[in-house]
Amino acid sequence: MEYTDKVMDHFQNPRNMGKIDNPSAVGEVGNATCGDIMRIYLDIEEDVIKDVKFQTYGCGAAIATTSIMTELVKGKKLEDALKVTNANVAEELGGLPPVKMHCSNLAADALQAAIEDYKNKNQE
Amino acid sequence: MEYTDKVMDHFQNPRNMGKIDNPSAVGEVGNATCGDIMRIYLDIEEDVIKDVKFQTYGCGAAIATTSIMTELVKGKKLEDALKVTNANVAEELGGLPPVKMHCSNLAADALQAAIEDYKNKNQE
Amino acid sequence: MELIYMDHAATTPLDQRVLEYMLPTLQDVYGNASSVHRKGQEARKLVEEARSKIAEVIGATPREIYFTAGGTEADNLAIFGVAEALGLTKGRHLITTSVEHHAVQDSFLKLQEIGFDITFLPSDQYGRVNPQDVAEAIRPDTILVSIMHANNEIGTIQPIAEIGKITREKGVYFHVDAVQTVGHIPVDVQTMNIDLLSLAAHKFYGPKGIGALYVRRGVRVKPHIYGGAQERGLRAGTENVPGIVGMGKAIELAVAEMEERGKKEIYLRDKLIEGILKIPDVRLNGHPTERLPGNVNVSILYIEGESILLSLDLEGICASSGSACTSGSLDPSHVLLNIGLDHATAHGSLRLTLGKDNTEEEVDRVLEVLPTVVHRLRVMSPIWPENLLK
Amino acid sequence: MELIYMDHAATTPLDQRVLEYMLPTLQDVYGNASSVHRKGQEARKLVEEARSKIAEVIGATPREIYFTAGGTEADNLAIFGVAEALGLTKGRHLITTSVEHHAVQDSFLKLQEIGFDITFLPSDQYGRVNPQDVAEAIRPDTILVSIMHANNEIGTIQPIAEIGKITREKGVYFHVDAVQTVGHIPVDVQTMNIDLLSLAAHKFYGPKGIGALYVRRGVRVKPHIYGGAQERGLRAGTENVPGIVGMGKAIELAVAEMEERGKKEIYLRDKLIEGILKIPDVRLNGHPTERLPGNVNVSILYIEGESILLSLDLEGICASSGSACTSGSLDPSHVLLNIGLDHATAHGSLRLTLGKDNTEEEVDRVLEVLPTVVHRLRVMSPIWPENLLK
Ligand SMILES: Cc1ncc(COP(=O)(O)O)c(C=O)c1O
Ligand SMILES: Cc1ncc(COP(=O)(O)O)c(C=O)c1O
Repeated sequence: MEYTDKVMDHFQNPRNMGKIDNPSAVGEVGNATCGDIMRIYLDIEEDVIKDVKFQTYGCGAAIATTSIMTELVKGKKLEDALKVTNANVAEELGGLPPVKMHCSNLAADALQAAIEDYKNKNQE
Repeated sequence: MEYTDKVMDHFQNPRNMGKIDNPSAVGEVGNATCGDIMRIYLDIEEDVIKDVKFQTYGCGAAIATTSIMTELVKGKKLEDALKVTNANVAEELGGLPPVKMHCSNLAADALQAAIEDYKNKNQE
Repeated sequence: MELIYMDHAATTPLDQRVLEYMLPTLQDVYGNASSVHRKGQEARKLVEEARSKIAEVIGATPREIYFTAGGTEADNLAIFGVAEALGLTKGRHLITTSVEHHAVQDSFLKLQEIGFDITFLPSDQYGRVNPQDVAEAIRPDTILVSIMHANNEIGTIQPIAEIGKITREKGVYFHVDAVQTVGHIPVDVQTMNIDLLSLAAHKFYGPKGIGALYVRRGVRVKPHIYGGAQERGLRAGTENVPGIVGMGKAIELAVAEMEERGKKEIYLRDKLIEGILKIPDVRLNGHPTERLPGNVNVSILYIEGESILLSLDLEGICASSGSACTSGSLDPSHVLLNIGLDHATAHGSLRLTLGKDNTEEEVDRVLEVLPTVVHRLRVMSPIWPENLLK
Repeated sequence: MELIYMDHAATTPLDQRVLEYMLPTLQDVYGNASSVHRKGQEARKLVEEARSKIAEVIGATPREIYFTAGGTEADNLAIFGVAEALGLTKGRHLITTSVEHHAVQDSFLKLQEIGFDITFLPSDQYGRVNPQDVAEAIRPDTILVSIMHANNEIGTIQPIAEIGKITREKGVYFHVDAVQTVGHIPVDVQTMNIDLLSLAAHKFYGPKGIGALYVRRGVRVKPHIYGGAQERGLRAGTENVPGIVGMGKAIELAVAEMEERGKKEIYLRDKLIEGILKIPDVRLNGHPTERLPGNVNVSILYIEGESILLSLDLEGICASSGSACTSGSLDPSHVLLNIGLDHATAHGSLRLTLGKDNTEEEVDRVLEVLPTVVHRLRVMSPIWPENLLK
């Protein structure tokens, strides 16, 4: 795979990898059939992402995109986090091979799912 | 072309090439469309081929087979000449590429045509 | 860091003795092998020598060997060539398996698309086809049975001689994709009753971009590439003289050294398998004994193949996987799915294929590195049992 | 005796600078370019560099270049590929000329056999096609026009840019077999409005066994060889890395040195032609000015081509002929017949094709040897006027 150095860096040294005990919210997307599963744990205080962790099953791009996505949203307000992620995870990584572009979508979806989970819980 | 040394020798140094003035008989086969024309001149005395000459238009194999054929029949009785030629001109040359086997047939045909011509003339 | 190459099923390094043998054809012997003049004839001579060597090795005669641009083209020529030669007269039914290489499988899918009737025989859990199934599938309108000698992914060797007996008895052409076996294990078109056989040089330390199809004398095949009269009209195009000459040399060396290479590879293979299976939740894919000397294929649960490859690559270890992420399609290897693996297990496959120059030290190093890599990725994985959400 | 090679249209020697550039791919860079690991990726990088070089030279983008095993396969892919992509929808009529290379001609004959409607346009006495004829032949169901850039036998250059204007206006795909021109005279798919273009490396001092097809973005083509996902699904088979890499280097050198090589070749060509035409009963075949820099083709009456070649070969001169004896079929070159030569005149054709390393001394030597050879064969020939039976 023609991955950029940045992708390989995040693959080798994923940021925020792991889980949060008693998280504010959890989001998970994908399934093993399609080959990628991403799970995002969020620790949210006053609509700000205090902490974020991820676990990913998937290829190098899947792991790197989840990693960089957590970096991009950590410390952000929820509304800003949603904007960031929809935008340019791939760009931040210095590009992704065309066949891997779906990975950055998936990372965004995982974050959205987690925030969705948070909103659902808070409505209750 | 994968010609044997013998073929190349006869191509380079054709034996009995040329014409006989006032020949006993002449035979010619082939045409320019098919790419080979062989002409045989015979000088015959008492049914023996005293001299033979040829002219050939055609590929290396055509020239070599006519040349060796003249060598094989020179000095032979007509009936023996007919036998020789039908047999193994190609063999004498150490073989011919498969696509060139028709050349040896043609050389035989040319001799036959010449002998035919002789017989026709002598019947008159 | 020393590089450890264990992807010989993908391609092998060019043997330096082969390169040396090819060099004149990359320099002074540059003629077109179809030219009348001496530059053409000196090339022709080397081409025919190579043809003879290849023929000898597989039990054929030189006139039965046709050069192609590789294994894929040889497979295409065999399958489309027979379909076209017999499709309008003898019949339109062809038989193959569900575990063939894409070069065979996709050719059959194409034939199916244009109206041929294709039977894809199932295999057992090891990837082996039952000769009895072949016998039962043959119909009066069957024109070809195509079954690979050994599988490129899982290494399983098919009972070719048994199948050849059946096809010969029933009078049906038998094509064998032997791309993974020629030069590695014995192949004999006579004793195995093979009618068409595909070869690719770069799988036995020969050059890339050259292959061959054996076509038994009298077997009817139409060309797949049209043009000049090369290869006696069956495959047009200026001869790849260096490729052909290199292929001849490579097959000669491979056969001369086959026994020795095979013994070493089997020893290393078995050591590798044994070591890898000590990692928890790992399964061996392919047949335990009827497998290529150099082939190791395992599924490592809870993690995905490409991420394993990247991790190994960072440690200098070159391997491959049947994961969708490396298959060029959206699905994981059809071979792994067709021997009964679910998608996740197929995605987690790892193939290590040994070659003549691998060493025991390299095997030891892989056995040292792999468990760490696997553990690291599992810790990251949301489907690893320890990470499952309660 | 020094060898004089004047058969560059058949194939060219591999430029030693190209060989040097290829060598790493024949040694350490042995990976399969489709492999994920570093050995694969280092090969992939070189493959993509070569693709870019080729694209740049013809005015294309890298994604429009697909590697094949040679010019013949590129031609087959273009013709069968378009026929299959559009044959069931847009139409089944295709247009070509009567002077194409066999790789094109035989592909069209095959299409004709399976029910496509092919127009073979005539040429003038020089082998040139009239663009007006192309315009008139195009119908609503026409899906492809295929016309070679320059003829491999007689060297005549077709008015490609004019034809490209017509096909573009009429919305019909335009395929150009540029095997004889790329690297020799300028080729630009943009200004010439070309949709598909065939190339072969061994005609411009690159390696044998590798070629390419340019396919304009958006042009619909189906694969001709099925299998793996290489070349973005259009051409399956393990990439011939050394071939591809050598092709890239060769095209780079050829284009950099094109002007210089061309000037020299034209000078030598014209000297050769002038000298040969001094022999009685010799005619020039092909266009007097619109011809390839290195091409000389004459018919020498009353004698046959193969015997001329053998005689020249004995003098160390390598040449070729359109005689049946060298054409691989029973008939002489269809090109020579289709420009109006009778069989005998076609049989007596001699082609001398110059390359970048030919010298004036070599030309002088050919001009010294040839008259003697011709005379010797004429004296032997029963159809030479002086030998006619009274
Ligand atoms: C079993 C099998 N068949 C066919 C092929 C195709 O060969 P190639 O890629 O050389 O065209 C391969 C290798 O890729 C193979 O392993
Ligand atoms: C005009 C033309 N087209 C196609 C080809 C075929 O190329 P190859 O023989 O490399 O397949 C050639 C050369 O042989 C050619 O001169």
